[in-house]
Amino acid sequence: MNADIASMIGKRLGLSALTLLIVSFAVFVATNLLPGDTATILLGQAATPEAVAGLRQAMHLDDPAVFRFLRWLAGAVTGDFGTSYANNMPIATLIAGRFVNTMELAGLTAVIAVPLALTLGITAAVLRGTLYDRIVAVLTIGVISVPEFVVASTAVLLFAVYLKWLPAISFVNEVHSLTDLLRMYAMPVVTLTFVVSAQIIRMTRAAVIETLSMPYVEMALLKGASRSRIVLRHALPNSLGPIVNALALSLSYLIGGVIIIETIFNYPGIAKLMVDAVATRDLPLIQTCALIFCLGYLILITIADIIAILSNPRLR
Amino acid sequence: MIDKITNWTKSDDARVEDAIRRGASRRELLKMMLAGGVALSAGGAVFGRAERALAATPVSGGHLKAAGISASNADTLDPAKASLGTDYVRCCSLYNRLTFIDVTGVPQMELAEKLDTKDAKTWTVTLRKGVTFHDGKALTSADVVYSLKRHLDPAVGSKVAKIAAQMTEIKAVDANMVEIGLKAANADLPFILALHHFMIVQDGTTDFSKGMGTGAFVLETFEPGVRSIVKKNTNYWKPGFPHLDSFEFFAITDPNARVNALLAGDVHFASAVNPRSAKMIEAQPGFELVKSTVGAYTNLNIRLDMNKPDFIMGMKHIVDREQIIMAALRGFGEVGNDQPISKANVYHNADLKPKAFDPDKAKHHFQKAGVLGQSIPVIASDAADFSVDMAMIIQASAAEIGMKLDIQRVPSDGYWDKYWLKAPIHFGNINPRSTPDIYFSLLYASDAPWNESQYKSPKFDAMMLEARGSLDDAKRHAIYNELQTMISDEAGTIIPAYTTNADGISSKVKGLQVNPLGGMMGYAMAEYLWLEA
Amino acid sequence: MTKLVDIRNLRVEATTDAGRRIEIIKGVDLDIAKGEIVALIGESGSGKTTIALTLMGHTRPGCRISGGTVLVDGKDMAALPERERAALRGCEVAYVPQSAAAAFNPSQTIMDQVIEVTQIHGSMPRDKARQRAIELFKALSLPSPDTIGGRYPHQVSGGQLQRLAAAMALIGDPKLVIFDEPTTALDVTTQIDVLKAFKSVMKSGGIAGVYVSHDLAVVAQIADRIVVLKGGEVQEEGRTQAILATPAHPYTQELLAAFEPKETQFAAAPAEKARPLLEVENVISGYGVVQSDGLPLVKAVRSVNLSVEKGRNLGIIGESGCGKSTLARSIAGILPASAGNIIFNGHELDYAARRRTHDQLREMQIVFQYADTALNPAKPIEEILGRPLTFYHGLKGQARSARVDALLDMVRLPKSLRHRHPSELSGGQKQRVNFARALAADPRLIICDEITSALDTVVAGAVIELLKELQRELDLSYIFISHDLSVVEAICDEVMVMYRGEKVEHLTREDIASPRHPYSKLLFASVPKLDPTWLDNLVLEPELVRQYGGA
Amino acid sequence: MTQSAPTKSAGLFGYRLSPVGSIAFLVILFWAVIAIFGPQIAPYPVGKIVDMDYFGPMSAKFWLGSDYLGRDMLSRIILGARYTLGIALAGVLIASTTGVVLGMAAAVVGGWFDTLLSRLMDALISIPSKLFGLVVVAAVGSSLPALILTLAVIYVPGAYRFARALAVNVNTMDFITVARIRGENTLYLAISEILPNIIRPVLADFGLRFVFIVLLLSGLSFLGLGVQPPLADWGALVHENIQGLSLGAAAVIAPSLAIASLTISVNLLIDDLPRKIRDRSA
Repeated sequence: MNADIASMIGKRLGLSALTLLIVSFAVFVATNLLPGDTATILLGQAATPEAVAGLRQAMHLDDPAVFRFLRWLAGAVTGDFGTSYANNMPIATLIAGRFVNTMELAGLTAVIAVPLALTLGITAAVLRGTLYDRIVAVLTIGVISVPEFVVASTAVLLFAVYLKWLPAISFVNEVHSLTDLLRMYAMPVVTLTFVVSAQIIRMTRAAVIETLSMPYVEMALLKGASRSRIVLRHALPNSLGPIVNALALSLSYLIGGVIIIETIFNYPGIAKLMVDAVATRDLPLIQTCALIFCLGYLILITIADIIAILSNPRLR
Repeated sequence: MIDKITNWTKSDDARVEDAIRRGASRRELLKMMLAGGVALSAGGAVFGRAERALAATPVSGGHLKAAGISASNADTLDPAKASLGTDYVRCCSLYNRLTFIDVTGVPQMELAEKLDTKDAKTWTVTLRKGVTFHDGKALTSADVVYSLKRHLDPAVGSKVAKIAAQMTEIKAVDANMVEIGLKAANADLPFILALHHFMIVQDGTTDFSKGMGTGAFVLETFEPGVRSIVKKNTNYWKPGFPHLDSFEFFAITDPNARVNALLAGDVHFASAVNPRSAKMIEAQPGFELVKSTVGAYTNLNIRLDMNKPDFIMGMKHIVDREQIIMAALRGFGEVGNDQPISKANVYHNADLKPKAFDPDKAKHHFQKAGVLGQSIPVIASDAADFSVDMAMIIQASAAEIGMKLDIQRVPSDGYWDKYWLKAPIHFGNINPRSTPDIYFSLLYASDAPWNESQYKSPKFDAMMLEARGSLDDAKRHAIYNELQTMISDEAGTIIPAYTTNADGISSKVKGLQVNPLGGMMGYAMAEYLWLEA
Repeated sequence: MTKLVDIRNLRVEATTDAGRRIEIIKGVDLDIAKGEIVALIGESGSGKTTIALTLMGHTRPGCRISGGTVLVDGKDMAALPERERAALRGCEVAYVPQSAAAAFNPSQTIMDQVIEVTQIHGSMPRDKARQRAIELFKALSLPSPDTIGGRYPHQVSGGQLQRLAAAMALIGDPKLVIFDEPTTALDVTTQIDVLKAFKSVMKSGGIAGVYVSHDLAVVAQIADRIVVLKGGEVQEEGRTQAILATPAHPYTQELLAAFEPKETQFAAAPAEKARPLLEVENVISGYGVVQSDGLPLVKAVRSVNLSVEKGRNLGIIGESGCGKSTLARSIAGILPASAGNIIFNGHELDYAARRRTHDQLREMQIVFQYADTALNPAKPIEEILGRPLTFYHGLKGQARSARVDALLDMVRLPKSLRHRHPSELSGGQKQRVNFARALAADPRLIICDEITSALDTVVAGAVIELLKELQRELDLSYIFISHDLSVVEAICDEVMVMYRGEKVEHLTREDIASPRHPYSKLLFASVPKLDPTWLDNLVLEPELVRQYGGA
Repeated sequence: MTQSAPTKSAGLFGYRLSPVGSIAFLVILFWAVIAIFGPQIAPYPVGKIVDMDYFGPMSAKFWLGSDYLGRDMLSRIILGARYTLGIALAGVLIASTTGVVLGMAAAVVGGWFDTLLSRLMDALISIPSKLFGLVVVAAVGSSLPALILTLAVIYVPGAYRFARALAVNVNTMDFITVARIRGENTLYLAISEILPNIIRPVLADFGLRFVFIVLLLSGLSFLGLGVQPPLADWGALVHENIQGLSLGAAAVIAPSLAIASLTISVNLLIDDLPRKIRDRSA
């Protein structure tokens, strides 16, 4: 049995590697379709043909693009992501701090959003059709129906500008205490919680409702089991698959999809770094960022799959 | 504030203060250099206030946080590559130039003790003595030669390679003296050497991440695209400077977030505030807006090689300059007269009147050009400040007389490379420059690299060269006046307004003055500011 | 005898999708004495399960008890608050579900679920509960009773699960157990074991029971009393013997009549040895990765031969998993065989339907068990029947429409049904449409895969009758696949018995009463008879059961 | 796929609507009418500066106040409806159609085709949508077709996964087997047998995706990808007037409410559909 799981996981990892390769190549092609290159972008208004040619040569941009891509790919496999075209710093150095920031924001949001959304989703499913269920439904719809930059901007105005309780932007480098942490992250985390929770709530509710209609749930009811026992011991373990899948999708959003939040709170994460990298056509940096996003997604999805497999004895 | 003088801002106070403070030394300099002046539009009250302000002595210490407008992974501490305001601010805090432009627009000596020339062609730079880099090494002529020569190497990717190209000979005379030979006479070299890109770095430097300079601050932290922190250089050669213990600079790209951060007390300084946020800042106690109209502008360029002189004339008359200032700039601008030298520059031709907004006249020209009824594409982009709004205003005016303009908003990303100078009708965005010659040679000479409307006039070129080589100020005034008229009438660049930059500051921030090079005291504010306790 | 259950004037309402309320149980009275087993019998929709569930105070979603009292041991389950009902469930009244496979939580071990009742009600400590469970496993003659509890539901066979479900019900020492069609999903050989186990445990414990079923023969073996239901009302009730011997109500008579063997004329054995319509030679087929010998990893059909004469019917019988459906699918080309020959109408057929000719496909049709999934729910009947007409015969417009009418007529359905969707039809009607679609092709051979298994007894009987009539009219041959011997007997000229992928015996009508292969013997002997004493008297050779028995 | 018998009453997809559902339907209808007749009912030209003030308050002259340039907000919202609804509809239409076609193809054809397609879709999902939008802007600029296609591409994988899952379920049904051995080709199987059975959940999903596209559209306009000025979709209206938020300007609140009213209505309408259809498409 364990060999089966191992081979299944192995197969998944193989497919993930294939996906990574597809993404890398697609990003490479897309980057090359963009007008201009690092030399012209860096020189900006000063991009006279001679200047561009000189800089291009100095930066080795004259090598064929495919060659540069393959060189990056070969390096990436060994953990060396190369140096940035734009500022000659090692990509790893450029990304490290940003990556930690992104993970912190994602992690904190997950810590708040996941239990909250699961609780709301599960309780709404259990109390299906009640007033509570409707309130949760209307709230989730309301939350996903307002653009996140409106939510974020309003929050900043209210809590930072008028009430002055919280900082308007995130100084992640200045977190020295728990109070700092709470103050810095309060608004971005809450805004993101709004954004990701709605989807988790919907999916959780649907999955739990689905399992609640299973005969073994009726059986548990007919054994005299309490509502909480039915939900916790019978419904939840069997709806874990779709729930963790929804969680994985939502959490992967937290890695790459938070560009607007990063912009509004001036939060130095990798989404913004990638936007900058695209603007400067910094191929190694773009590739590495894309790799992180894709890897994050794949890791989450694979974990979700493995949890789904482990939670289901039939698949074990 | 004195209510009666509506147009008077704190920055104007600062300008007067500075004029008073620096008066004596300036006269000295004027022996060789050109005269600068402050146009005083207010009466004695201004002087009174200025004197009061001066009484406040700088306070030493404190950590100042300032927010710029743009950040990128391409952020650099290499002065030659500096391209964004962010880079200039950082470089200014770490390095010095040979000369710098003071608040009156006049070059002052910085690392140079003096600049001498007889013919404006061969210049001798005598270096200030006793200046050391952050690592203790003394400044020598080798550093200067290295710093200037770098720009001639294409691999460096210098932004000012074109300008540097006129320095055909750069050599050390002795440890303390450098000789610069120019291709042709240029009396503006002191202005040129004041360009941020010509900051002096240590001889042989290739890794600029340490920010090793002679400047007022020593680098502590630098994360490209994120922030930098610099600490007071205790051995700084300018006595009494800097005032701050440390200076933190980062960008908040979102304009609202920048204002919010200021108002929330997260930063002391928010640069380039949107005019529409002005109300909000002024309404809050403890915050001020420092405005400066120093000659930055956003212009509509119509390439002359399209051979539609009547169309261009029509466009010049359909641009409602008042409305652009009122609606797009919300009063944060001055009417422009289609040439680049603004009122902030002493050579501004005040007699040259802007083209009147006259739809009938415009219609007449359009009819003559045979373009009425056609849909003419106009390229605008957020890359050129306010260009989209200006385009919409022009479009609405044109629509009333049946002239259909099709605005194409294109991405900021790649705009300068792909559209600017290339599209038949597009917007440009020019930052303040210190001399008319830089403007003209950059933008309007027949071989100008940024000839936005493909303006070519041998007469213009000749007159420009004449003025450049001349040390006679009256003559230059006369020539520059005429060149401005030529541009205004003949070129395809429509400059509807000179935009006003407004920096939002906490009232605790003192010492901020307006510099003709732009906001943030021409990016060099770090060493001059102090925080009131 | 004292009354354990006293149901008076029970009414249950259901809310339809459209929000309309309809009464599905219309004033039912029912008594059950202590230790008595009462059967509720009726077709689907008769309300038998609904009534049984009210004994636990439970109604399915959308339903509610709207009137009457349900006294169980003096407590009114209809009126008690939910908390008190829950306290009684599992200890006073327990439930054995129809499909144990679905009623076990797939993510918990069996033991955890069996003893859950004792944990919920705190009736005994865990260790003791385990002990008790193992005793029950033994009493229900489950194999390896000491370790079976540690497995997960999917690791245990259907028959075992059904008994484990009974153990789960009995562990709380209930006074009343509800059996909801507990053997319907089982093979006959397994069914016997399960029934026997239930009966002995119930009798020895003196536990009262409600046995819900549609199968009169099964009920006859276990119930003391039978209540016949139809449309939410009691039609007739009485002692088992009495009901079977002298049914009073027409519906009961109809139910019983379905057990009577019908007199049918079967085609005479072919005079001259003509080439058979279908010959299958040494067919091997199965699933999984193809091995080096070109055969699949799991061989569901291992080298089977058969032949069908023109105008005659072949029955294929065997329990679930014996390979009979796989064989049918291989013949039809749905699951391409791996080896062997399939000769139809004198021509060798390709293994895969994809590569067979239009006419070959047309002449051999297959009808599936579940009309629900065999008919596209999104299409009206007209379209379902019309498509093969257009596809095979190029019929369009008026001609096609007339032919659809004719087909509906053939399967004895009103023409007005043509505009309906499958979901608007009853089970029997759907199966007729399913069959009519096969007829639309004008086939020579129709493979019927368990086509009556999902139908109520009476309805199934009528479908069989229809098939016979059509055969006479249309000169068809059938391959009739079923696990139900009585169905096969009713229509087939020859019967083939399959066991574990192999054909074990081929029987003609004449020798169907006396099979020779031991498995056939066991299979045939396991079909319940209406005689209430049949189960008690049934003696199966232990050796046979050990070798071929279910579970 | 076991569909309960549809009730005979009229309504969307043959279902009766609750009062909430009816209101939602009316709101959507209202915006649809506005979108169609926008140019006829807008009180002022969309690009004309009519108010000397900026972020003007609501008044009899300007019902929804004026925007950051002093243009009439009501007119801009009315004309924006056309773009918001039109772009979202076109985007979701392309996304859903492509997704459903590919999803059905993957389910029916199966094998390596399915594997490869599913991998490609996975790869597409893993690229953050807004970054993708940014790259597109950088590459081809902001034009209406580019915008619609970007939105479509971003939502194809979701539609694909959804349709594929449904189609795989339907594909195992016996009626598909019946049709297969009747000799029907793949196209017939997909269009005639599978599609009718997945169309209702697909339509419900279509509605949800529409909501997300409207929101993504507003997100993209925050990043600079939108229709050409002076026209603007609602998201762009919110964005260009966001400075008015601190002044409580109607110019930023009104388009936000317009977006919310549309998305909430679509959501409520979908939630009003029978559970069988709805819960699958969460």
